[in-house]
Amino acid sequence: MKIGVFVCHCGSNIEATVDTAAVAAASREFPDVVFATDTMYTCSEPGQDEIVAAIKEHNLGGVVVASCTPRMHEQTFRRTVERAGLNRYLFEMANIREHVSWIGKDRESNTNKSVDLVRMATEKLMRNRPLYSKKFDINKRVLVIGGGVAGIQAALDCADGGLEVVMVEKAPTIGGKMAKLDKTFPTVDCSSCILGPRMVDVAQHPNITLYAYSEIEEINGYVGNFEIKVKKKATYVDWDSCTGCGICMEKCPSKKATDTFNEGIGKTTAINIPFPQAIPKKAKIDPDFCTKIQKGKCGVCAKLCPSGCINYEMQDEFVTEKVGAIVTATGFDLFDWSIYGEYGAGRYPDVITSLQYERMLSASGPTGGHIKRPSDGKEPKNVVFIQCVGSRDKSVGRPYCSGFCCMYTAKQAILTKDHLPDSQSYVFYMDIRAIGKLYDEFTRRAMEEYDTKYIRGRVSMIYPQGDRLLVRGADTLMGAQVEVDADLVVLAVGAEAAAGAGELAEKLRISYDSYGFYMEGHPKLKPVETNTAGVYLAGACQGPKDIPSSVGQGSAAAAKVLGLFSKDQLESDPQVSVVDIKRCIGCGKCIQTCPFGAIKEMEFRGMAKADVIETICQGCGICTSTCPQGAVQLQHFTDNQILSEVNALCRF
Amino acid sequence: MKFQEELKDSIRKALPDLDVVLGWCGSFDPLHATPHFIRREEDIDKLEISPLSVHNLATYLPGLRGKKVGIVVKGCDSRSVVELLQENLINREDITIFGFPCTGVVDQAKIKKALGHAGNVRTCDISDSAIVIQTEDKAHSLTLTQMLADKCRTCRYPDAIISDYFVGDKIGEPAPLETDYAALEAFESLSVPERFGYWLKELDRCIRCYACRSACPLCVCRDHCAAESRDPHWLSQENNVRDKVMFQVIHAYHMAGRCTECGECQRACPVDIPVLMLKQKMNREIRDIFQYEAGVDPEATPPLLSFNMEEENITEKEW
Amino acid sequence: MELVKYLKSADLKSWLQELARENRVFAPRNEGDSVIFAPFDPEQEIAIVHPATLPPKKTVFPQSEKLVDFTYSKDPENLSRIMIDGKEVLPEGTAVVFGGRPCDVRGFTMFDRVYLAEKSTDIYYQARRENTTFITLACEKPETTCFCHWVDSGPTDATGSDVLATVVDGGYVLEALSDKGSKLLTSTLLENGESRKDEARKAHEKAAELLQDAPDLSGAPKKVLQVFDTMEFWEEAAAKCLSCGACAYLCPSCYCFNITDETIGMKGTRIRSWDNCMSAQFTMEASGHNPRPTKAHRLRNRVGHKFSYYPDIHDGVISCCGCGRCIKSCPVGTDIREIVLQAIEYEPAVGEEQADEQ
Amino acid sequence: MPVLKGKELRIVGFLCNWCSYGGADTAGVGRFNQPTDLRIIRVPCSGRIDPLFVVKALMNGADGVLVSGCHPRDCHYAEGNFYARRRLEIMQRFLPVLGYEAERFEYTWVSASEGQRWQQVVASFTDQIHKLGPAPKIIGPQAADTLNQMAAAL
Repeated sequence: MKIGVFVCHCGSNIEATVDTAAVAAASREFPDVVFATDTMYTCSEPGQDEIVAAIKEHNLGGVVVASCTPRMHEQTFRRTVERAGLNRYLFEMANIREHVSWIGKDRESNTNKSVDLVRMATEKLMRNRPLYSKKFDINKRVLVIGGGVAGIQAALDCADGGLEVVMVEKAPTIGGKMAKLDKTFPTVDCSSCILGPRMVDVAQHPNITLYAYSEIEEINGYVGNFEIKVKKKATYVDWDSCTGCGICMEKCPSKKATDTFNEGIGKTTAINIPFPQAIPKKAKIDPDFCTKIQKGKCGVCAKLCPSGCINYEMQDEFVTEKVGAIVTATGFDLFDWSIYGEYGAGRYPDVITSLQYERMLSASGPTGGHIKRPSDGKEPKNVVFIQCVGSRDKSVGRPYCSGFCCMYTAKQAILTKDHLPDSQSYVFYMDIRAIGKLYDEFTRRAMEEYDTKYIRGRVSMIYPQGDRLLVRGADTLMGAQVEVDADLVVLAVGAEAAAGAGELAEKLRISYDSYGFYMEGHPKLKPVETNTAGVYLAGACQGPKDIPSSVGQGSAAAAKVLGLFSKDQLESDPQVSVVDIKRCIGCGKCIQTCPFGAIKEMEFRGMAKADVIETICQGCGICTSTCPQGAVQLQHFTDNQILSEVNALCRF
Repeated sequence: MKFQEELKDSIRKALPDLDVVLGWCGSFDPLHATPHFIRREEDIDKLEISPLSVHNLATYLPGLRGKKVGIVVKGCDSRSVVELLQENLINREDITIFGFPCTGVVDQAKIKKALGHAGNVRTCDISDSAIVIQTEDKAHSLTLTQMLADKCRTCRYPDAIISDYFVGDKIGEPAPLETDYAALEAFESLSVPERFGYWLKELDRCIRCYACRSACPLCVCRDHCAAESRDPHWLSQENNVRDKVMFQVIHAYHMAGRCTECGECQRACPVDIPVLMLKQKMNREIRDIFQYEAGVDPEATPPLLSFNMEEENITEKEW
Repeated sequence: MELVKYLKSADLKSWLQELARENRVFAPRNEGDSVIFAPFDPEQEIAIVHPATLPPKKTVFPQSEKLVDFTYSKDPENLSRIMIDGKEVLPEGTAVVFGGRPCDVRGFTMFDRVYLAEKSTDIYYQARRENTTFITLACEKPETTCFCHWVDSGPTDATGSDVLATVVDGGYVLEALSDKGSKLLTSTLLENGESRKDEARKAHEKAAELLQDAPDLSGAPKKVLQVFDTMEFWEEAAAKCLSCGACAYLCPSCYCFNITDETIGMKGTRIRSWDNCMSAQFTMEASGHNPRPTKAHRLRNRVGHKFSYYPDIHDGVISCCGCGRCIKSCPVGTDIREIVLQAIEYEPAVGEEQADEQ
Repeated sequence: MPVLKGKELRIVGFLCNWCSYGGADTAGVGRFNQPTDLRIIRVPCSGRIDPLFVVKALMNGADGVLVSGCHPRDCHYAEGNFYARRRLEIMQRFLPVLGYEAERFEYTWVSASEGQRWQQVVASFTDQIHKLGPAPKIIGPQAADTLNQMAAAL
């Protein structure tokens, strides 16, 4: 194989700490290398053209690019060599940026290490073989997990694009966090007025199948052909016949159920419809509070239900759906602020979360839109907002900024003044993060038009004084301690990964960061893709996001799915395992360990042999390291390829 | 042996339905036995069971797949049969197993050492407690228990674990003469360079005949062993101690969780390299981590072909 | 030429040490429970009481040897132009092998017919063979596995040896059998051995007396060939064979090899290493087809080669020296004598013969 | 020129593509300084890593080998690291019998987001290997060459 080596300067990113010309010179000494050069930006158009030209001029059979991580540009360069007529797998990368130039400044060591990495890459490349994709049929249905605003957007965009959509929502209604909001920033328009019609669209769209109060039990298969097992949790109400009339809810004698939709402000009935605009508008029983289910007595709802849909014996049900792509829009949860002793750790009823406050502001909320102190129902005069509760705080493991709290706090301060013109709002903040169209103007309005007092500093203590709360904090701009008598304290609680995000990620085979937010394919270039083909991300499951960003990502994910499904067939990744039937002894150890069931036993001249189903094989290589005689080899990562890399590094 | 005639009767009964029955018979001198392939009625008479019946005949089973095979097994041999069944390398319905209560087999290396030389054995009489060997000039009386193979001195499975015919009275669980892995533990107490040097020195004389592998009942790759392959190319063909050590590591690792410590690898070695110790090391670690013993349960899955989400006995490094 | 010397047992090591000044000296020593030929080390005991576990085959025919060292280099003006510089690695220096047995050394005479043939001489073998002197130890008594006298040899047969050493009371009688041998017997440690010659002669006679009658193998070449196509015969003979290579590697007369190149970067070596016909890879073709697919085919070749094909083209000489190592060290006690005798006695079934005629 | 004499030792890393290789990238993006001894071989999954690669590297002259994959339960291929964990653990425990300190080989889990953890792993593993010093090396085809040198070193 005639090999060409291109050592990239990456501007000064690499060249500053690696002598790329020396690396190129050293690689000229390697076996099979017939051309080596250093280039300024290999990934740029002239850089790529240089590769194409070199392939033609030197009749190259393979190319090594020493530059950034292959996770960045492997695809780019594979297309480049393909443009010059080479098979895309006759290409290797040596990562001399992320793994060399960016992690050390010693030019001698870096140059030496780079030479090693290039040697390794050429030795592997010498053993690379052209690989060819196979085409396979795809199922053009899409699963959207999560029915918040991001999921709704993705589902509607896909459905409008002609795809069949299956939406699975954990809660009894779609709408997510946005449905709980009263108004949205910076326009202060009504949240449910924007979202409501979209929710209705989901319910009415002929292409969308909605499973509310359901969870993902199991995911099998691969891009184009996933098989999803959905658990429909028992609602004790037959939703096919429930009309959502609400009589059951009116008459239910058990009124102590937790009102999840209202964030625990007030209680609800054991049988309930979360809120009037719920989609689907169906009742469900909270079995923990239902006297019939708990004690066998009552049965009022069953007696009164006009359509006879109450079933106290209902069990969880499982359905299987086949789809070709998955959009994950599982959103976020609020940080559990009770860890903060200085804010009372939940002991003071008049310290509430921003989302509880939001429900209080909402006309359809438990207080009918009146701001009342939970302790005594009185209207507050002084309202203190504390920002960064569970955000930007290393001590509680949440060093990141949740992004949207500054904005909603400003909005809530404005709304407070609207609701209670005599009130005075105070905001304790660390910094104001108002990056976004009209955002900074909005916070300024809160301060200037609505006279909200912004105090830059942290609150060190809240304690009760009479029927009020004394909020003590620092004003770091004044360099003084401040104390505010508060009637109500609203904590701008930060966002964290949704409960159960990790378990779902395991089922999806996608990765997540240390906080539980899902990892995108590339932080800049693949914001909605994951590293698992056919699985996309939308909304706050990837990281805290405000509504416009979530909606944007929902649309982006939908665009990705529509793009994926624009072809009738997909090309399989040819980096799959292949069995050498001459060597295979049919012991079946590979079959036993394959996580995907991609290896089957077949008969060849009366002997059992392993056989890899190419479209199912995902290319993990567990079979290859399991087979003692090396009869099954993962293409592009064969034993000999890896051994050649080992030998390139360790030569006695 | 007391039950030898009973065994012959059982074989005589079963033979019409079998292509071959594997047993042992006398060999080139009275001190040795050799595997005996009983195909015809008249072959049965040559069958001899004694402490010289050292060979693990299970080694032949995968190669006889498709045939109806009878096999006489010691307790340890039966564990290899179990392991082969477990790995689906032989079919239970094709195998007829003849078990007997085994009181141990000799280690020819120990006898050779005791005699000084074993090239001229004229007669060999084995009683319950002694082996009396007549060479051309001298009669040697050796204590049987001292001549037993190490595996017999620690044996916990003298009776076949599975059998279709069992002749004689089962021994049950005997009190081992020695504790497991004593020699291994002694070796492990040596210094790092001593251990490193030991294998270089011992394996230097390896002639790469691969008898260790060929005699192993679980080395089922046979003609496709990675040792002699260029793809994958793990080893060179050079007479190189590095490759010799590497091969033993390959063998030991491929046996991990499968090896029943029958000792055939070491017994087969024509230059007496103590290669079993490497497998014992693997096995002891497997036992410690997974509480697993190979070849006792045909339904079990070897530990390296399975996993638990939480591994109780694996503590990962903290950085 | 008729040079006879006497060496006191106590002087053996000193003598070998003298020889080691100008030669590489190999002598058998204990390694673990085995006796192997290794470079003589005065610190270690010489193990010559019994025949060695391994014959001294590797002293002339190493387990592996470098044939060629090669280096690739590139034309700096045109990296596509590759030059290869190969250098034969010819063995240098002289060697003395002490303590081989007659059968061990006679084995090399079977190599000679192949590797020193006029039309194609193996220069690597030749270089070692010509520069190696064998001081062979006459056998005093046969072991149960010994059968040198079946194959036209005997316990004191000095064919191929340069000096024959015979154990006598207090020392060794050393008889030079070649010029190379005579040249070794110049040390002042050696006494004139004429007076002890008779003792040696008697020891030789005694060893011969201990031999049992040998069967007549003169018909073996024909008979073994006759059963070539009787696979049933070979399947039974090979039933217990494990198809390892111990027999061939321990055999003083097995001379097959494999050649492989091992390259790292721009440097490589061409290696010749022992190979054996019991290995499946031995005849494996690149297509994956193997003309000797089973151990029966392979064992047939091993026995056939020694007792039929080789004698057929080499004046009737059986290429087995009767040392019996293949029997003694076989993990399953395969006995080549038994197979040859069975082949000689083999009577095809009546039906079979008729079928052949048809 | 695989290592810089006196400055570096030979450390080979096998990293799964999805988590740890990404983690090493993240460390690079974050400019988290690391020692330069380590050379990384990229494989799709820790389950692809035959523990014999580890031994091969050591016997070919590596002074240390580091394997890193996705955290348990986070494997891109669902189960690869579970198999890897068992197999690598066994090999780590086996190494001492061959005469290699168990600490010459470590396996660990680093996710694609854990750039800092990767830096920590590389720094402390490199330090661990430097404390152990160079691993024993086999010199020449015959054992005598190595054994003589080992004896001379004592």
